[in-house]
Amino acid sequence: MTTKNKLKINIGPQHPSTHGVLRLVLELEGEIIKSCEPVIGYLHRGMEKMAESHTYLQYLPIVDRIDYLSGFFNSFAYCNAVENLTQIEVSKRSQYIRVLTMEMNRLSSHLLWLGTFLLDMGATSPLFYTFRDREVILSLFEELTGQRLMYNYYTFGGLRHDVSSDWLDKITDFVKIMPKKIQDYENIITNNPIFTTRTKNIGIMSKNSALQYSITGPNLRATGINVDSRKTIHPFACSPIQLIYPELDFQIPTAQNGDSFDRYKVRVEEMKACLKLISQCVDWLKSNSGEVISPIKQPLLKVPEGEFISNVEAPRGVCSCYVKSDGSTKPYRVKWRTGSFYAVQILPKLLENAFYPDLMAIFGSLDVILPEVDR
Amino acid sequence: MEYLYFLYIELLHKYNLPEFIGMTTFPLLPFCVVAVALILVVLFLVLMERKVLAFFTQRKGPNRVGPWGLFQTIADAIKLLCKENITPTGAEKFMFNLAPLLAFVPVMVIWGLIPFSSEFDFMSYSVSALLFMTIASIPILGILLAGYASNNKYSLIGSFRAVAQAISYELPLVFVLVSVVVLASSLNLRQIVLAQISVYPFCGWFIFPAFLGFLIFFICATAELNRCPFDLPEAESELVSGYNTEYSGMKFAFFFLAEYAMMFIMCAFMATLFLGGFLSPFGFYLSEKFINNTFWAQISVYFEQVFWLFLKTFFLIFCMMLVRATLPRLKSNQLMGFAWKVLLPLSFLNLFFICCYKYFIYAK
Amino acid sequence: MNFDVLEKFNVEIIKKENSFDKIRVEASKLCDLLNFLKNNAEFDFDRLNTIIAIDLIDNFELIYDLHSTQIGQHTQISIIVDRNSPKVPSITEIFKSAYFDECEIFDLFGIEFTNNKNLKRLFMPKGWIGHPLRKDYKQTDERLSWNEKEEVNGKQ
Amino acid sequence: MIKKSLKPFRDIIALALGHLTVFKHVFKKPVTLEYPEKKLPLNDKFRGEHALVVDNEGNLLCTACGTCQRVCPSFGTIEIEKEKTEDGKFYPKNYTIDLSKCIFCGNCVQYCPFGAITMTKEYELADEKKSALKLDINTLKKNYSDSIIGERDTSKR
Repeated sequence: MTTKNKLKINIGPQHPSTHGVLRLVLELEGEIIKSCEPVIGYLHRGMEKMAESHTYLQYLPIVDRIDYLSGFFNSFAYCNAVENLTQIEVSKRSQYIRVLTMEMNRLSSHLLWLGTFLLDMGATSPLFYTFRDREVILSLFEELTGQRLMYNYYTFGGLRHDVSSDWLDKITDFVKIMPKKIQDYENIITNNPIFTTRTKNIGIMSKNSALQYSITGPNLRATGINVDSRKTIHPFACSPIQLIYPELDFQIPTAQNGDSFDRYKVRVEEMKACLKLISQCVDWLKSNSGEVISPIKQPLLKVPEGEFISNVEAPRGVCSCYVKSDGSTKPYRVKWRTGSFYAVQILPKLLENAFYPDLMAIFGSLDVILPEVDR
Repeated sequence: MEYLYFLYIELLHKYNLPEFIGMTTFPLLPFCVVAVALILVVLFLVLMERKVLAFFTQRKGPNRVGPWGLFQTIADAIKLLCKENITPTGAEKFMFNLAPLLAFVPVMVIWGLIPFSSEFDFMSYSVSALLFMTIASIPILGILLAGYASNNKYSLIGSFRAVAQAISYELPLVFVLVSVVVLASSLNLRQIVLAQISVYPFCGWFIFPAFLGFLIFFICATAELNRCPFDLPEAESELVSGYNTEYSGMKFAFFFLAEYAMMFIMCAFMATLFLGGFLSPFGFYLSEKFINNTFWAQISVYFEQVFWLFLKTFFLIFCMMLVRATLPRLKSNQLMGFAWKVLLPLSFLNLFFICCYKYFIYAK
Repeated sequence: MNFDVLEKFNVEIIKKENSFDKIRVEASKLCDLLNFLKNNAEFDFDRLNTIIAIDLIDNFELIYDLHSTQIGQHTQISIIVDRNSPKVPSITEIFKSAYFDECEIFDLFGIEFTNNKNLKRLFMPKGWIGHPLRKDYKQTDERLSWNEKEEVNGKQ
Repeated sequence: MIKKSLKPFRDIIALALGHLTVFKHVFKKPVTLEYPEKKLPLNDKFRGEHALVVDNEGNLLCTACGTCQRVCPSFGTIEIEKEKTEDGKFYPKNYTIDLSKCIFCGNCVQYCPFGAITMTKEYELADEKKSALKLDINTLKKNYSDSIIGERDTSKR
């Protein structure tokens, strides 16, 4: 105890609701949180230092592990940066497959978030339903890439191998049944009075503070700012390589208040938008063919001198990968910018004078994942 | 009862045992029966909860130990028994060890108050409904003690919550009980059940005049039992495990046992008050119809009454499990507000309505 | 993007591609420049994406990656920091998100941010010796030698 | 005003809908996979334990060129002892893969210029001893022949 009437309490690093090894030092006055200090670094693996001792290709599989729930996004950010530095063209078909897998990955990541968020709030069943559906996606990924989480599917300039038409058919089936499942989650949760009173007007993030704290992704969109790097002119990167997002028809869901409920709502709507994108990609892939295998065959890639930063709209906000090359086979410096890192930073502000149970409603809705914070 | 006592003394005489042994041990026998029955019921209940929750979430539930996992809880109990009993260094030793007993023993006692059939209830007093409520609120002391003695902040917060919750939900609970007492004109639980007999099958049950009361009672009972959505004292995502964070082994098993036993007893109490207790829903007993021998028919009626009570109880428990599977947890201030602002006025309304009903319709 | 207005800050334009630029400025003028870029309606850089630190052997480079949400522009502002006395003005007053970034850079590069009140190690433990992301970093801490000892014991 | 007074009813309907939705799942088939008895079907791309490809005459395709070592992200996983035959061809005298270091990325398979290494569908790799996780050349050969037959003797390790 530091001061009178205040209870100092340590949440974590091992705690059921911190989704990993985040440590929060709280000062409670009764059940009201007076101050909060996040302590991170328990999962620091030195991803950036590791890059300096690995060649470009060796570093590629490791990248998936930065955010293990959405490995494709990290892979893409890194591949995109290296492709831009070396000026490799990526064929349209492989771009489409990349978008397809990335959107499916976003869906699976949001499903896991939904389950664990509701588990934190005390609802047990939705966890199992979301995991059941996520399992379908993971099985599809396993069929495509060979593993369920650490895909290592993208290579510089393309993909490891093409998708089969069987696989595309399976996705079509999946897309057909998924809206019903999402409707089920919404039936259980969205209008539930306990859930709404626990999340509405809790953890309100204003537009200004969201930008001040560099919040991105669904958390930012819940405050009413319609920003998505998928929709800007050069999606994901300021590069000559154009992605195919402009060709696709999709809406970016936004909300107004920026509270926990809006963050929930935005993510659920985003799941529906993902399904739309997936079915469009599948349609394109079924009617068009092309080469996906990378033109680069040699394992030792020499990247010309230069620097590049590529931005991806990952499920947890913008994921940027900065690569600086000095012309050798190893990157000179790689820097990762991830969404959760900044979401942790805004926690003390959101938690000020909140009730202790609100901690779960706020922290859960921010969708923080710790390997991404610590890297 | 006297007949049973007579039989017991006869049995002792056969083995040449003096009568005073019979006099002293006979009152203990029902308690032994109760204790064994309770533990068996709890073992089954834990399995049932796991199975039912599994069915709600498209899983299979425990199915490794024994057929359909029937012995799973027994295996768990053995595991808990074999575990080391740890008392943390910073804990108040005496109180730390006392707390599980304080939570467990009252539960064993009130189990005897439930009328299982029209003849056998182990303890029958003219004020047994009141007694039930009184003893049922003792385990909360055990929880408070556990939280205080553990020297753990999570436990402390958990036990504070438990006490606050118990106090605020006790009030609507008692007011609904009063309305039932008004309907039955008795505080004796057996009399309350017998007052629910009517000409038409199951129409006399108190759930029909006091449906609102039943809902309030169900909610408050869920809160009293610290079950989801009112499981704040042991909210896993907030307080790790609440008041029993520091407990392990057999001491934890006591808390666990008390929790599930209390759940069964609360549901049985609810069935007694609102769903006609041991009464058959058909208006007649099946054994009366199918067994011709009058003596055996009478005996089997008692067992059938126990069966009906258990059936109703398990139905209520199933409802509680469904609630647990669906709802998210409430927030502490929301919980208080709900009790004082919604449930208490509603229970007054219920009481007022019941009094009018009793005065204008039922009495005539 | 039009950089003519920035002349009073003595900016040096390093790279100019479509909606992606890199400019260099002196460390002392960094805060003024960022303030100007943030509040000027023409630029409207309202979000600091990240701060990137690079060890250039002779000195450090810090890159401030700015985004504007409304206009959709990106820019990078780079400053050069002397290796022997790495001190940079903190920008937490302008962008609050910079706090963690600055702590991270202090932790991994040893660059000090003046007037950042609560500068601390973010990833590494409190008593860690050295700054790991420097190119000349070598693990010299004797307290960590248990790691190797154990390996020797394991082999026996 | 009307909207506000209707709120309790809407709440009750929402709660009932939620309970019904959960209750609905009782009648659905369980999705549990009883793991040790039943296993998910794996496809050919699965990245499990490694194997060295042996051709029809029983010779290894591997020429000990070391590409797999160079693309492996985890240092020291693959160790090759290079040897020269009498007719001037290189072959691996010993080839060890340390499974405790391997991250199963599949780079070695992808970038092998001779297609000499593959990954089997074997994924139950836990063992009591750390030394058992070091696969030498004979185990890797055996893995390949086992993976062709499709069944494996798990008791050997």
